[in-house]
Amino acid sequence: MTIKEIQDAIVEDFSMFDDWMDRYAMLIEIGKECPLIDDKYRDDKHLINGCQSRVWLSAEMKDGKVYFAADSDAVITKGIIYLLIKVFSGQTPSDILDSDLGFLDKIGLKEHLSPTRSNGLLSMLKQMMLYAEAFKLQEDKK
Amino acid sequence: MTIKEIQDAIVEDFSMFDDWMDRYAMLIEIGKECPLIDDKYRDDKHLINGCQSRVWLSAEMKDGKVYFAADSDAVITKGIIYLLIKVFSGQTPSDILDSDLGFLDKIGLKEHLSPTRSNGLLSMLKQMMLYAEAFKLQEDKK
Amino acid sequence: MDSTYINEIRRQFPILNQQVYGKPLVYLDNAATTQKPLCVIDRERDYYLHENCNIHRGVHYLSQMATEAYENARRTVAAFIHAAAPHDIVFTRGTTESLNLLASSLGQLLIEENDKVLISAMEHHSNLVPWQQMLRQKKGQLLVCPMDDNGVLDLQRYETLLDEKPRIVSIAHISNTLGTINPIKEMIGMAHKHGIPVIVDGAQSIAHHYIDVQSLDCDFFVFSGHKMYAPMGIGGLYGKSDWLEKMPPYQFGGEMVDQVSFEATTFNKLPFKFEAGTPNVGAALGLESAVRFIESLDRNQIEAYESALLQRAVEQLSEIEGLRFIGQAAKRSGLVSFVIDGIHPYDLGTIIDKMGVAVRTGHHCAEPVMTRFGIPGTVRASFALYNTMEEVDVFVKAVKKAAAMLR
Amino acid sequence: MDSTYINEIRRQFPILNQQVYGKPLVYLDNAATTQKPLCVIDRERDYYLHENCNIHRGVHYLSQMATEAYENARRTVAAFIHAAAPHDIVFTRGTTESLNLLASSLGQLLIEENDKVLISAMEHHSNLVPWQQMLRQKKGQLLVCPMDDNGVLDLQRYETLLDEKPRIVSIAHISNTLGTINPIKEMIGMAHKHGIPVIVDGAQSIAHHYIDVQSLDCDFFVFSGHKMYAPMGIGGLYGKSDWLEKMPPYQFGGEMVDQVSFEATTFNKLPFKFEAGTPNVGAALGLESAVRFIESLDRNQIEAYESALLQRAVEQLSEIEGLRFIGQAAKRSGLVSFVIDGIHPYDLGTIIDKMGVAVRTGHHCAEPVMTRFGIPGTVRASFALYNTMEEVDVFVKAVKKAAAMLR
Ligand SMILES: Cc1ncc(COP(=O)(O)O)c(C=O)c1O
Ligand SMILES: Cc1ncc(COP(=O)(O)O)c(C=O)c1O
Repeated sequence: MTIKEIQDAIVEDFSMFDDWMDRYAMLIEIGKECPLIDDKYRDDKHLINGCQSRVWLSAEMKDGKVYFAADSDAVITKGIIYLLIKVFSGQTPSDILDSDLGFLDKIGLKEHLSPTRSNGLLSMLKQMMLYAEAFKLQEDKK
Repeated sequence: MTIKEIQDAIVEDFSMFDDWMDRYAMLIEIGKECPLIDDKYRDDKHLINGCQSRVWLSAEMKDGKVYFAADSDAVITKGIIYLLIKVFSGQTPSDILDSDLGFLDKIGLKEHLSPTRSNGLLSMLKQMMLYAEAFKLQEDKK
Repeated sequence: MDSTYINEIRRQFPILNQQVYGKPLVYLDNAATTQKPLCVIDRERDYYLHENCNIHRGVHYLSQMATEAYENARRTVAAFIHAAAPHDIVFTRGTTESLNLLASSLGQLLIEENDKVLISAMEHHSNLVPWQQMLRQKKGQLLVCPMDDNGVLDLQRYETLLDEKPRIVSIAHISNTLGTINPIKEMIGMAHKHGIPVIVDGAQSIAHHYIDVQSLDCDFFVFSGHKMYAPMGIGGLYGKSDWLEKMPPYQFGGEMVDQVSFEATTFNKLPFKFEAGTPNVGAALGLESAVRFIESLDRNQIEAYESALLQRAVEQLSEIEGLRFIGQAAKRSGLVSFVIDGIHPYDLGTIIDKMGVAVRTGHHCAEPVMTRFGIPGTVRASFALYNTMEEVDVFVKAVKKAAAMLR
Repeated sequence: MDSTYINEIRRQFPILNQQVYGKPLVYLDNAATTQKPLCVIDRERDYYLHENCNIHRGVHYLSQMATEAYENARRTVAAFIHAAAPHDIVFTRGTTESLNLLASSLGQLLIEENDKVLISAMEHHSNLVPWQQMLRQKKGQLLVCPMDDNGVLDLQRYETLLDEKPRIVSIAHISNTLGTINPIKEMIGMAHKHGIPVIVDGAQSIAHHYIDVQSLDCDFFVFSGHKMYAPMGIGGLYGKSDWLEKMPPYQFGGEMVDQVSFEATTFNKLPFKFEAGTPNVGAALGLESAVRFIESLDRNQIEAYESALLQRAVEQLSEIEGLRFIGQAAKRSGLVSFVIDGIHPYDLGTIIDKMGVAVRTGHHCAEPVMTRFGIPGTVRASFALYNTMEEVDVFVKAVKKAAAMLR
């Protein structure tokens, strides 16, 4: 699936719920159930300090595609991380760099990516883009 | 004349004029015409720095009475100094310390004695009172 | 206390009468900043509509009037905390600036190499980092008075730490994280026996408790206007004049100088020596108005009422399974901090925000307290005189609902 | 410029529409502080009525909104002076604080023993005393670029002083006493050839002239909100990020830290590193509103109009016998300073105040300028966009009348 298709699917999943409570309940479920990162990555090297919640992120390149893993100590943050990983993991660096994050707005979660929220999510997203860019440069060199 | 009597006379002089222009004109005349202090006192030792205008003050005690001399580089300040000297010079330390400065209010000049005016007048007045107090202590000791 | 009285007060705070996400706002973030009554908001507005002017040294009417208004505000604040004289009050931007001023200026006066400063384990960063950084430069040492698991300072350790001869003691009156009311009068007395001056960080006490700096006998008392119903951008530093006289100025320029040449500068007298640059006259008048607002109330009753709010919150929260209070001193004030097993404070804060309840989550600028209790942060609800018992109920209900969702 | 346009602008400043001593107020003390338009006054009020909250790190709605509003204000100010990025703008209390921050922080970074700092002979105390005191501690030396009798800096001497390798140059864009517009772009270029960073004190220029810090290529630019139609208590420090990154923090506590323990502290990124304590959000929003107000005007026309006001004042004052202008640079802006033979500025200011005319008298916090010209002070009339030609006439008439009384 393309990034766009995955995003559309997420928006559709969430659109089943009218009110925020149900949407957050779903996010929390997602956040709780997904072991997202190997314990060996939960270290200072992979830590993004968001002051309110902490985020760990790792990335690797396989067959021209980027695979992210990430985690957080806060479950809402973790739920959003899961959505982002779902969207970006297994995509090419170029597709990641060209993508649009409008879907978070559509499901009412955009505020969590505000630079003022200090939950580490925005820094994580920036870091993901940096990885994609670095991998792209590597590719181009070959 | 007592301090009170002198003050009343000043108030009467000023009450001839209805508007501030004439009162200030009179004050300026007074300020201009009175050489108030001997040049030898116009030195740093006798200087009260008022930031906007400078004031020099000297005091001596003769026959139980205090004689002040003072001066300023600004003529309005000098005019007010003249009034104060007229009121206080030649009075006993106790009378000076007990006196009331309401007459300045009555002639519309009270604002010049505001601590915020930084023309040196208030500091001068405080200094005059300190002199009076010091002289009084001297007297009492005898 | 009569709820009509509280509702009357509440009406003076228009911001409280609004909805967020379609729910009535329940504002329980008062330790971060309080809301402002109309009289304060209007005082600042009136100043700009009719009186605004740069002050000191201006001979014209507006400048004279504004100068007098500003100096009157100083007198009002001085009287409010029972300072010996108006010039013992220096207007600053707030607690943080006051403490930085002290770390720099009192630091220059008192701290030599290897000297020590004593603070407590529950200080706000603003009463920790300035000392730490100053001491680093001077190769000195920061002493920290520990606390027990309830968030109560260990006065025996305090005594032994005083024996190490710190040159300055700086202690919060009330902890912004734990709510602990420290026994500062006693602590000041103990320090004075060793001849050590004491700074009291009154950021969390001034809006809620009667302050008499002379009876406390503290050497310095610092506070922020915005935490006592006044506008942002203004606060105070009270100091005994003996100290203030001896201390070197902190910032330079403007009214704080006496005479200036390229070779040398002499400084103005108190309090101007410490007020560099154009003062924030509008905010100082707002602060004066906030003081008058507080003084217009029955302060004993308000204190009792605020304590009842806290009491109710504590009681109701206690029912929640897995909830642990952070800070359980017998003498507490103004706020309650807690964590719930298995629930991250950020998540809890995010969910109850959606229910209209504004609390603070995180380390509350007191990371060492979090380290001490081994937690990433707390949920903190803090109260002011306009909060109602019903709001406490809404808050607790919201916490319960959120906990259910998150567990 | 059309006087209807000016009157329309003027109507937005309610304070101007008042009487003092029964005479219409003629406010010509704008270099000390400008008045505020309604939009600015109301912005701050609205903030307290609907949005007030402590910012950063709060997850709840009000805190999020206030944080965004504050950071938007930063963006607006950055765009206004053409900063490369919003984080190049640090909010301070004003020019004096910005300069103290620089003297301390840049001083720590750059000044070693015996090092030098170069300023000019026409600096405000706020751009003199902080450097002087910092250099005293570091046993360094203050270099002063002299000016001629017209109040024009001597660029040849400037060049030779640069050869003495000062580590920092700090220069007023426009003198608050003489009105001289200094050729800062040229001076910055000259300093940069020697690899020396340049600070521009823009207190007197920002309200009146188009500022592009990138085209000027200054390393720092400092200013006060209250001199550009914004509230008191807010101002700015622009710095190239390269410098700001390297500089140590100035004050400690609050949002400026990253992680804190009793042993050590790491600091937050730009611009927060330099913003200790609760920021003055309300005033920052007022500043943003003032920027929008200025941007809403036809700035070229306003500049021309303000220059015409000055021109008219200068022409008419020239007719007065014994009047001597202090500051007669070809490039001048915003204000006129003068003395009259045999008349003390204090007396003149006092008398024309009674006629409703507000000017400033004294040394204008630039005593060395007074020393240079051998005078106790000047009378200074300074203009803003809401002043009218008629006000200039009233002012000059008042001066003539007062001079007649005083002579
Ligand atoms: C105990 C304490 N000290 C200092 C501060 C810092 O106050 P401000 O941010 O107003 O400077 C606070 C505010 O959070 C506080 O609660
Ligand atoms: C050139 C100049 N620099 C600095 C200042 C100080 O500004 P503030 O008092 O707003 O800090 C002023 C204001 O008088 C000024 O005109």
